[in-house]
Amino acid sequence: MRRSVLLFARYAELFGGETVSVDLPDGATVADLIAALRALPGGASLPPQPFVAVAQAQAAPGDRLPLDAELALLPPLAGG
Amino acid sequence: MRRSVLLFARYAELFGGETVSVDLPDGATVADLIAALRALPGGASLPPQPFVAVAQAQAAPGDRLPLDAELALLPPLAGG
Amino acid sequence: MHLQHDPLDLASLVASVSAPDRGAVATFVGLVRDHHAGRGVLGLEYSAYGAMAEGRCTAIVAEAEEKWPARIALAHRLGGLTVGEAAVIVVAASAHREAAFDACRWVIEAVKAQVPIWKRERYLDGTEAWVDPTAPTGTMPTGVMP
Amino acid sequence: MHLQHDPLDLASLVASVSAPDRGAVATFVGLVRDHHAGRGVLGLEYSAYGAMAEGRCTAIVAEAEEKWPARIALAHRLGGLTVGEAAVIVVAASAHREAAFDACRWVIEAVKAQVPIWKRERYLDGTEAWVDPTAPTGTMPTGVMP
Repeated sequence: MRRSVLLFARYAELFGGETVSVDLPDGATVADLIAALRALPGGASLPPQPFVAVAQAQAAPGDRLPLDAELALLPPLAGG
Repeated sequence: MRRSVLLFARYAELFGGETVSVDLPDGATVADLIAALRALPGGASLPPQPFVAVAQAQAAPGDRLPLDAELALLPPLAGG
Repeated sequence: MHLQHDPLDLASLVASVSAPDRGAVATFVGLVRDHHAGRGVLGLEYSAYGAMAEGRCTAIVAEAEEKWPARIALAHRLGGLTVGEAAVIVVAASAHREAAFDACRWVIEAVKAQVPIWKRERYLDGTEAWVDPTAPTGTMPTGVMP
Repeated sequence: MHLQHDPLDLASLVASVSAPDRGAVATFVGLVRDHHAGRGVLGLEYSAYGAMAEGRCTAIVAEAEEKWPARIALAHRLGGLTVGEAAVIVVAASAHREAAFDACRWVIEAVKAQVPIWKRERYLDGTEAWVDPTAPTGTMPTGVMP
Protein backbone atom coordinates (compact mmCIF):
# COMPACT_ATOMS: atom_id res chain seq x y z
CA MET A 1 0.00 0.00 0.00
CA ARG A 2 0.98 3.63 -0.51
CA ARG A 3 2.45 5.28 2.62
CA SER A 4 3.29 8.92 3.10
CA VAL A 5 6.52 9.76 4.93
CA LEU A 6 7.25 13.09 6.59
CA LEU A 7 10.59 14.70 5.68
CA PHE A 8 12.55 17.40 7.48
CA ALA A 9 15.54 19.67 7.10
CA ARG A 10 18.21 18.20 4.82
CA TYR A 11 16.07 15.24 3.82
CA ALA A 12 13.25 17.54 2.69
CA GLU A 13 15.81 19.16 0.38
CA LEU A 14 17.12 15.77 -0.71
CA PHE A 15 13.71 14.54 -1.83
CA GLY A 16 12.41 17.95 -2.83
CA GLY A 17 9.41 18.19 -0.51
CA GLU A 18 8.06 17.87 3.02
CA THR A 19 6.54 14.46 2.34
CA VAL A 20 7.27 11.62 -0.02
CA SER A 21 5.16 8.56 -0.90
CA VAL A 22 6.37 4.98 -1.18
CA ASP A 23 4.70 1.66 -2.04
CA LEU A 24 5.10 -0.91 0.73
CA PRO A 25 3.76 -4.46 1.10
CA ASP A 26 1.51 -5.39 4.02
CA GLY A 27 3.61 -6.21 7.07
CA ALA A 28 6.49 -4.05 5.89
CA THR A 29 9.20 -3.13 8.39
CA VAL A 30 11.25 -0.01 9.00
CA ALA A 31 14.04 -1.63 6.98
CA ASP A 32 11.66 -2.08 4.04
CA LEU A 33 10.67 1.57 4.30
CA ILE A 34 14.32 2.66 4.27
CA ALA A 35 15.01 0.46 1.22
CA ALA A 36 12.04 2.00 -0.60
CA LEU A 37 13.18 5.52 0.24
CA ARG A 38 16.72 4.74 -0.86
CA ALA A 39 15.39 3.69 -4.27
CA LEU A 40 13.79 7.10 -4.85
CA PRO A 41 15.57 9.96 -6.66
CA GLY A 42 17.85 11.55 -4.04
CA GLY A 43 17.61 8.52 -1.76
CA ALA A 44 21.04 7.18 -2.61
CA SER A 45 22.74 9.67 -0.28
CA LEU A 46 20.85 8.54 2.81
CA PRO A 47 23.13 7.14 5.54
CA PRO A 48 23.18 3.35 6.10
CA GLN A 49 20.78 3.54 9.07
CA PRO A 50 18.73 6.72 8.94
CA PHE A 51 16.57 7.62 11.94
CA VAL A 52 12.95 6.58 11.28
CA ALA A 53 10.15 7.66 13.62
CA VAL A 54 6.95 5.60 13.74
CA ALA A 55 4.05 7.24 15.55
CA GLN A 56 6.55 9.89 16.74
CA ALA A 57 8.85 7.37 18.42
CA GLN A 58 12.25 6.13 17.30
CA ALA A 59 11.88 2.77 15.52
CA ALA A 60 14.32 -0.10 14.99
CA PRO A 61 14.95 -1.65 11.51
CA GLY A 62 12.95 -4.79 12.36
CA ASP A 63 9.87 -2.96 13.67
CA ARG A 64 6.70 -3.43 11.59
CA LEU A 65 4.85 -0.34 10.40
CA PRO A 66 1.33 -0.15 11.91
CA LEU A 67 -1.27 0.73 9.30
CA ASP A 68 -2.25 4.14 10.62
CA ALA A 69 1.04 5.21 12.20
CA GLU A 70 2.63 8.50 11.20
CA LEU A 71 5.96 7.79 9.48
CA ALA A 72 8.90 10.20 9.41
CA LEU A 73 12.48 10.14 8.20
CA LEU A 74 14.74 12.22 10.44
CA PRO A 75 18.17 13.68 9.66
CA PRO A 76 20.79 13.62 12.44
CA LEU A 77 19.36 15.64 15.36
CA ALA A 78 20.97 19.01 15.99
CA GLY A 79 18.92 20.62 18.75
CA GLY A 80 20.11 21.90 22.10
CA MET B 1 52.35 40.98 73.51
CA ARG B 2 48.72 42.09 73.26
CA ARG B 3 46.98 40.95 70.06
CA SER B 4 43.55 41.93 68.83
CA VAL B 5 41.39 39.21 67.30
CA LEU B 6 38.42 39.84 65.00
CA LEU B 7 35.20 38.06 65.94
CA PHE B 8 32.14 37.31 63.82
CA ALA B 9 28.60 36.01 64.05
CA ARG B 10 28.11 33.58 66.93
CA TYR B 11 31.60 34.14 68.32
CA ALA B 12 31.02 37.90 68.49
CA GLU B 13 27.99 37.12 70.67
CA LEU B 14 29.98 34.59 72.68
CA PHE B 15 32.69 37.11 73.61
CA GLY B 16 30.37 40.13 73.60
CA GLY B 17 32.07 42.21 70.90
CA GLU B 18 33.53 42.35 67.42
CA THR B 19 37.11 42.12 68.68
CA VAL B 20 38.79 40.67 71.70
CA SER B 21 42.34 41.13 73.01
CA VAL B 22 44.65 38.42 74.28
CA ASP B 23 48.20 38.40 75.66
CA LEU B 24 50.53 36.14 73.69
CA PRO B 25 54.26 35.44 74.01
CA ASP B 26 56.63 36.14 71.13
CA GLY B 27 56.59 33.26 68.66
CA ALA B 28 53.09 32.21 69.64
CA THR B 29 51.23 29.81 67.38
CA VAL B 30 47.61 29.48 66.31
CA ALA B 31 47.21 26.81 69.00
CA ASP B 32 48.46 29.29 71.62
CA LEU B 33 45.95 31.84 70.38
CA ILE B 34 43.11 29.33 70.63
CA ALA B 35 44.16 28.39 74.16
CA ALA B 36 44.21 32.06 75.18
CA LEU B 37 40.77 32.63 73.68
CA ARG B 38 39.42 29.54 75.37
CA ALA B 39 40.54 30.93 78.75
CA LEU B 40 38.46 34.10 78.29
CA PRO B 41 34.87 34.44 79.58
CA GLY B 42 32.68 32.71 77.00
CA GLY B 43 35.62 30.88 75.46
CA ALA B 44 34.85 27.53 77.04
CA SER B 45 32.17 26.78 74.45
CA LEU B 46 34.55 27.09 71.48
CA PRO B 47 34.87 23.85 69.50
CA PRO B 48 38.09 21.82 69.85
CA GLN B 49 39.60 23.21 66.64
CA PRO B 50 38.00 26.53 65.75
CA PHE B 51 38.81 28.09 62.36
CA VAL B 52 41.49 30.75 62.76
CA ALA B 53 42.40 33.08 59.91
CA VAL B 54 45.83 34.73 59.89
CA ALA B 55 46.23 37.54 57.37
CA GLN B 56 42.86 36.47 55.91
CA ALA B 57 43.98 32.91 55.19
CA GLN B 58 43.08 29.71 57.01
CA ALA B 59 45.82 28.81 59.48
CA ALA B 60 46.87 25.46 60.99
CA PRO B 61 47.38 24.99 64.75
CA GLY B 62 51.17 24.91 64.44
CA ASP B 63 51.45 28.09 62.34
CA ARG B 64 53.23 30.98 64.05
CA LEU B 65 51.46 34.34 64.22
CA PRO B 66 53.37 37.04 62.28
CA LEU B 67 53.68 40.27 64.23
CA ASP B 68 51.50 42.45 62.03
CA ALA B 69 49.09 39.85 60.67
CA GLU B 70 45.34 40.39 61.06
CA LEU B 71 43.94 37.64 63.32
CA ALA B 72 40.37 36.38 63.20
CA LEU B 73 38.36 33.62 64.85
CA LEU B 74 35.72 32.22 62.49
CA PRO B 75 32.58 30.25 63.35
CA PRO B 76 31.62 27.38 61.01
CA LEU B 77 31.09 28.87 57.54
CA ALA B 78 27.49 29.03 56.34
CA GLY B 79 27.62 30.91 53.04
CA GLY B 80 26.33 29.73 49.68
CA MET C 1 4.81 24.18 25.25
CA HIS C 2 8.57 23.66 25.12
CA LEU C 3 9.23 25.00 21.61
CA GLN C 4 8.80 28.67 20.81
CA HIS C 5 9.68 31.19 18.15
CA ASP C 6 9.81 34.09 20.63
CA PRO C 7 13.06 34.81 22.50
CA LEU C 8 13.65 32.66 25.58
CA ASP C 9 13.53 34.33 28.99
CA LEU C 10 15.74 32.79 31.66
CA ALA C 11 14.20 34.69 34.57
CA SER C 12 10.65 33.62 33.82
CA LEU C 13 11.69 29.99 33.35
CA VAL C 14 13.52 30.08 36.69
CA ALA C 15 10.46 31.62 38.33
CA SER C 16 8.21 28.93 36.81
CA VAL C 17 9.86 26.13 38.81
CA SER C 18 11.22 27.96 41.86
CA ALA C 19 9.38 27.49 45.14
CA PRO C 20 10.03 28.15 48.83
CA ASP C 21 10.99 24.52 49.40
CA ARG C 22 13.32 24.33 46.38
CA GLY C 23 16.38 26.34 47.30
CA ALA C 24 18.79 25.06 44.63
CA VAL C 25 18.30 26.10 41.02
CA ALA C 26 20.68 24.90 38.31
CA THR C 27 20.30 26.19 34.79
CA PHE C 28 21.84 25.63 31.40
CA VAL C 29 21.63 28.16 28.61
CA GLY C 30 22.86 27.30 25.12
CA LEU C 31 23.72 30.40 23.12
CA VAL C 32 24.30 30.68 19.38
CA ARG C 33 28.07 30.73 18.93
CA ASP C 34 29.97 32.81 16.42
CA HIS C 35 31.93 29.87 15.05
CA HIS C 36 31.45 26.20 14.27
CA ALA C 37 34.01 23.71 12.99
CA GLY C 38 36.37 26.58 12.34
CA ARG C 39 33.91 28.68 10.34
CA GLY C 40 32.48 32.06 11.26
CA VAL C 41 28.74 31.87 11.96
CA LEU C 42 26.36 34.76 11.33
CA GLY C 43 23.20 33.10 12.56
CA LEU C 44 21.09 30.01 12.18
CA GLU C 45 17.61 28.66 11.71
CA TYR C 46 16.10 25.93 13.89
CA SER C 47 13.31 23.75 12.53
CA ALA C 48 11.57 20.81 14.18
CA TYR C 49 9.26 17.85 13.75
CA GLY C 50 6.92 19.86 15.93
CA ALA C 51 4.55 17.32 17.43
CA MET C 52 7.25 14.75 18.12
CA ALA C 53 9.65 17.37 19.47
CA GLU C 54 7.02 18.68 21.91
CA GLY C 55 6.25 15.13 22.94
CA ARG C 56 9.89 14.23 23.50
CA CYS C 57 10.46 17.39 25.56
CA THR C 58 7.45 16.59 27.73
CA ALA C 59 8.67 13.00 28.17
CA ILE C 60 12.21 14.12 29.04
CA VAL C 61 10.93 16.55 31.67
CA ALA C 62 8.68 13.86 33.15
CA GLU C 63 11.50 11.33 33.23
CA ALA C 64 13.87 13.79 34.92
CA GLU C 65 11.24 14.72 37.50
CA GLU C 66 10.85 11.00 38.26
CA LYS C 67 14.60 10.34 38.51
CA TRP C 68 15.33 13.34 40.74
CA PRO C 69 13.40 15.28 43.41
CA ALA C 70 13.33 18.30 41.11
CA ARG C 71 11.04 20.41 38.99
CA ILE C 72 12.22 21.05 35.43
CA ALA C 73 11.60 23.86 32.96
CA LEU C 74 12.72 23.34 29.36
CA ALA C 75 12.40 25.68 26.39
CA HIS C 76 13.91 25.47 22.92
CA ARG C 77 13.85 28.22 20.34
CA LEU C 78 12.73 27.70 16.74
CA GLY C 79 13.15 29.92 13.68
CA GLY C 80 15.93 32.39 12.94
CA LEU C 81 18.47 33.28 15.64
CA THR C 82 21.49 35.54 15.60
CA VAL C 83 24.82 35.02 17.40
CA GLY C 84 24.49 35.37 21.17
CA GLU C 85 20.78 34.54 21.36
CA ALA C 86 19.61 31.73 23.65
CA ALA C 87 18.74 28.59 21.68
CA VAL C 88 17.82 26.36 24.61
CA ILE C 89 17.29 26.79 28.36
CA VAL C 90 17.01 24.08 31.01
CA VAL C 91 16.14 24.91 34.62
CA ALA C 92 16.16 22.34 37.43
CA ALA C 93 14.93 23.42 40.86
CA SER C 94 15.31 21.16 43.87
CA ALA C 95 15.80 21.21 47.61
CA HIS C 96 19.28 19.76 46.93
CA ARG C 97 21.92 21.21 44.67
CA GLU C 98 23.26 17.79 43.65
CA ALA C 99 19.83 16.85 42.28
CA ALA C 100 19.47 20.23 40.59
CA PHE C 101 22.84 19.94 38.82
CA ASP C 102 22.42 16.27 37.89
CA ALA C 103 18.90 16.73 36.55
CA CYS C 104 19.83 19.85 34.58
CA ARG C 105 22.78 18.14 32.94
CA TRP C 106 20.80 14.99 32.17
CA VAL C 107 18.02 17.00 30.53
CA ILE C 108 20.28 18.93 28.16
CA GLU C 109 22.01 15.70 27.10
CA ALA C 110 18.60 14.05 26.55
CA VAL C 111 17.39 17.01 24.50
CA LYS C 112 20.43 16.79 22.24
CA ALA C 113 20.02 13.03 21.85
CA GLN C 114 16.25 12.72 21.50
CA VAL C 115 14.45 15.84 20.33
CA PRO C 116 13.93 16.12 16.55
CA ILE C 117 15.24 19.61 15.92
CA TRP C 118 17.55 20.67 13.09
CA LYS C 119 19.87 23.59 12.65
CA ARG C 120 20.85 25.36 9.46
CA GLU C 121 23.80 27.69 9.92
CA ARG C 122 24.58 30.80 7.90
CA TYR C 123 28.27 31.54 7.58
CA LEU C 124 30.30 34.72 7.20
CA ASP C 125 31.36 33.64 3.71
CA GLY C 126 27.74 33.62 2.52
CA THR C 127 27.26 29.85 2.52
CA GLU C 128 24.75 27.87 4.57
CA ALA C 129 24.69 24.28 5.83
CA TRP C 130 22.67 21.83 7.85
CA VAL C 131 24.59 20.95 11.02
CA ASP C 132 25.29 17.24 11.48
CA PRO C 133 26.67 16.50 14.97
CA THR C 134 27.29 12.89 13.91
CA ALA C 135 29.76 13.93 11.19
CA PRO C 136 33.46 13.52 12.01
CA THR C 137 34.75 16.78 13.51
CA GLY C 138 36.81 18.84 11.15
CA THR C 139 34.85 17.78 8.10
CA MET C 140 32.71 20.27 6.27
CA PRO C 141 29.07 20.36 7.33
CA THR C 142 26.82 18.44 4.95
CA GLY C 143 24.70 20.16 2.37
CA VAL C 144 26.87 23.23 1.94
CA MET C 145 25.54 25.48 -0.75
CA PRO C 146 26.18 29.08 -1.74
CA MET D 1 32.96 42.96 44.11
CA HIS D 2 31.38 39.58 44.83
CA LEU D 3 29.45 40.51 47.98
CA GLN D 4 26.50 42.85 47.81
CA HIS D 5 23.55 44.00 49.90
CA ASP D 6 21.39 44.72 46.85
CA PRO D 7 19.31 41.90 45.31
CA LEU D 8 21.22 39.64 42.93
CA ASP D 9 20.33 39.76 39.23
CA LEU D 10 20.81 36.52 37.31
CA ALA D 11 20.41 38.06 33.86
CA SER D 12 23.08 40.70 34.37
CA LEU D 13 25.52 38.14 35.81
CA VAL D 14 24.92 35.86 32.81
CA ALA D 15 25.47 38.81 30.47
CA SER D 16 28.70 39.73 32.26
CA VAL D 17 30.44 36.49 31.21
CA SER D 18 28.60 35.53 28.03
CA ALA D 19 30.41 36.07 24.75
CA PRO D 20 29.99 35.00 21.12
CA ASP D 21 32.60 32.27 21.54
CA ARG D 22 31.14 30.92 24.82
CA GLY D 23 27.95 29.14 23.86
CA ALA D 24 27.39 27.11 27.04
CA VAL D 25 26.29 28.89 30.21
CA ALA D 26 25.69 26.93 33.42
CA THR D 27 24.34 28.74 36.45
CA PHE D 28 23.54 27.95 40.04
CA VAL D 29 21.15 30.04 42.11
CA GLY D 30 20.78 29.41 45.83
CA LEU D 31 17.44 30.68 47.15
CA VAL D 32 16.40 31.20 50.76
CA ARG D 33 14.32 28.17 51.68
CA ASP D 34 11.22 28.20 53.87
CA HIS D 35 12.47 25.43 56.13
CA HIS D 36 15.70 24.20 57.70
CA ALA D 37 16.26 21.15 59.86
CA GLY D 38 12.51 20.73 60.13
CA ARG D 39 11.78 24.29 61.24
CA GLY D 40 9.83 26.93 59.34
CA VAL D 41 12.07 29.80 58.21
CA LEU D 42 10.83 33.38 57.82
CA GLY D 43 14.05 34.92 56.61
CA LEU D 44 17.71 35.25 57.43
CA GLU D 45 20.62 37.61 57.75
CA TYR D 46 23.99 37.02 56.10
CA SER D 47 27.12 38.59 57.55
CA ALA D 48 30.72 38.22 56.44
CA TYR D 49 34.35 38.80 57.25
CA GLY D 50 34.19 41.25 54.37
CA ALA D 51 37.78 41.63 53.21
CA MET D 52 38.61 37.95 53.53
CA ALA D 53 35.32 36.90 51.89
CA GLU D 54 35.94 39.16 48.90
CA GLY D 55 39.47 37.85 48.64
CA ARG D 56 38.37 34.21 48.79
CA CYS D 57 35.69 34.81 46.13
CA THR D 58 38.25 36.42 43.83
CA ALA D 59 40.66 33.54 44.40
CA ILE D 60 37.97 30.91 43.77
CA VAL D 61 36.96 32.57 40.50
CA ALA D 62 40.60 32.78 39.40
CA GLU D 63 41.25 29.14 40.30
CA ALA D 64 38.15 27.98 38.41
CA GLU D 65 39.11 30.02 35.36
CA GLU D 66 42.53 28.36 35.46
CA LYS D 67 41.12 24.83 35.86
CA TRP D 68 38.52 25.18 33.09
CA PRO D 69 38.29 27.12 29.81
CA ALA D 70 35.47 29.19 31.30
CA ARG D 71 34.63 32.65 32.54
CA ILE D 72 33.00 32.81 35.98
CA ALA D 73 30.65 35.30 37.62
CA LEU D 74 30.02 34.95 41.35
CA ALA D 75 27.83 37.07 43.62
CA HIS D 76 26.74 36.50 47.22
CA ARG D 77 24.13 38.52 49.05
CA LEU D 78 24.68 40.06 52.50
CA GLY D 79 22.19 41.51 54.97
CA GLY D 80 18.55 40.58 55.44
CA LEU D 81 16.82 38.23 52.99
CA THR D 82 13.32 36.83 52.87
CA VAL D 83 12.23 33.38 51.72
CA GLY D 84 12.62 32.94 47.96
CA GLU D 85 15.30 35.60 47.48
CA ALA D 86 18.57 34.64 45.78
CA ALA D 87 21.41 34.29 48.29
CA VAL D 88 24.16 33.27 45.87
CA ILE D 89 24.58 33.05 42.11
CA VAL D 90 27.35 31.33 40.16
CA VAL D 91 27.59 31.61 36.37
CA ALA D 92 30.10 29.68 34.27
CA ALA D 93 30.31 30.42 30.56
CA SER D 94 32.40 28.28 28.23
CA ALA D 95 32.60 27.02 24.68
CA HIS D 96 31.88 23.56 26.14
CA ARG D 97 28.96 22.59 28.34
CA GLU D 98 30.99 20.02 30.30
CA ALA D 99 33.41 22.76 31.37
CA ALA D 100 30.55 25.12 32.16
CA PHE D 101 28.77 22.57 34.39
CA ASP D 102 31.93 21.33 36.09
CA ALA D 103 33.24 24.83 36.80
CA CYS D 104 29.86 26.04 38.09
CA ARG D 105 29.53 23.14 40.47
CA TRP D 106 33.11 23.41 41.70
CA VAL D 107 32.69 27.12 42.42
CA ILE D 108 29.55 26.74 44.55
CA GLU D 109 31.21 23.95 46.56
CA ALA D 110 34.31 26.11 47.02
CA VAL D 111 32.20 29.07 48.13
CA LYS D 112 30.49 26.95 50.78
CA ALA D 113 33.79 25.52 51.99
CA GLN D 114 36.00 28.60 51.91
CA VAL D 115 34.19 31.94 52.06
CA PRO D 116 33.72 33.39 55.57
CA ILE D 117 30.01 34.14 55.52
CA TRP D 118 27.52 33.41 58.30
CA LYS D 119 23.79 33.00 58.34
CA ARG D 120 21.36 33.81 61.12
CA GLU D 121 17.91 32.37 60.50
CA ARG D 122 14.61 33.74 61.82
CA TYR D 123 11.99 31.07 62.45
CA LEU D 124 8.22 31.03 62.33
CA ASP D 125 8.11 30.43 66.08
CA GLY D 126 9.87 33.74 66.76
CA THR D 127 13.28 32.28 67.58
CA GLU D 128 16.53 32.93 65.73
CA ALA D 129 19.74 30.91 65.38
CA TRP D 130 23.14 30.92 63.74
CA VAL D 131 23.30 28.13 61.17
CA ASP D 132 26.09 25.60 61.68
CA PRO D 133 26.44 23.27 58.66
CA THR D 134 29.00 21.23 60.62
CA ALA D 135 26.45 20.33 63.30
CA PRO D 136 24.93 16.83 63.11
CA THR D 137 21.73 17.00 61.06
CA GLY D 138 18.58 16.82 63.09
CA THR D 139 20.11 18.67 66.04
CA MET D 140 18.90 22.11 66.93
CA PRO D 141 20.88 24.97 65.42
CA THR D 142 23.37 26.47 67.86
CA GLY D 143 22.73 29.71 69.63
CA VAL D 144 18.96 29.48 69.66
CA MET D 145 17.41 32.39 71.51
CA PRO D 146 13.93 33.88 71.68
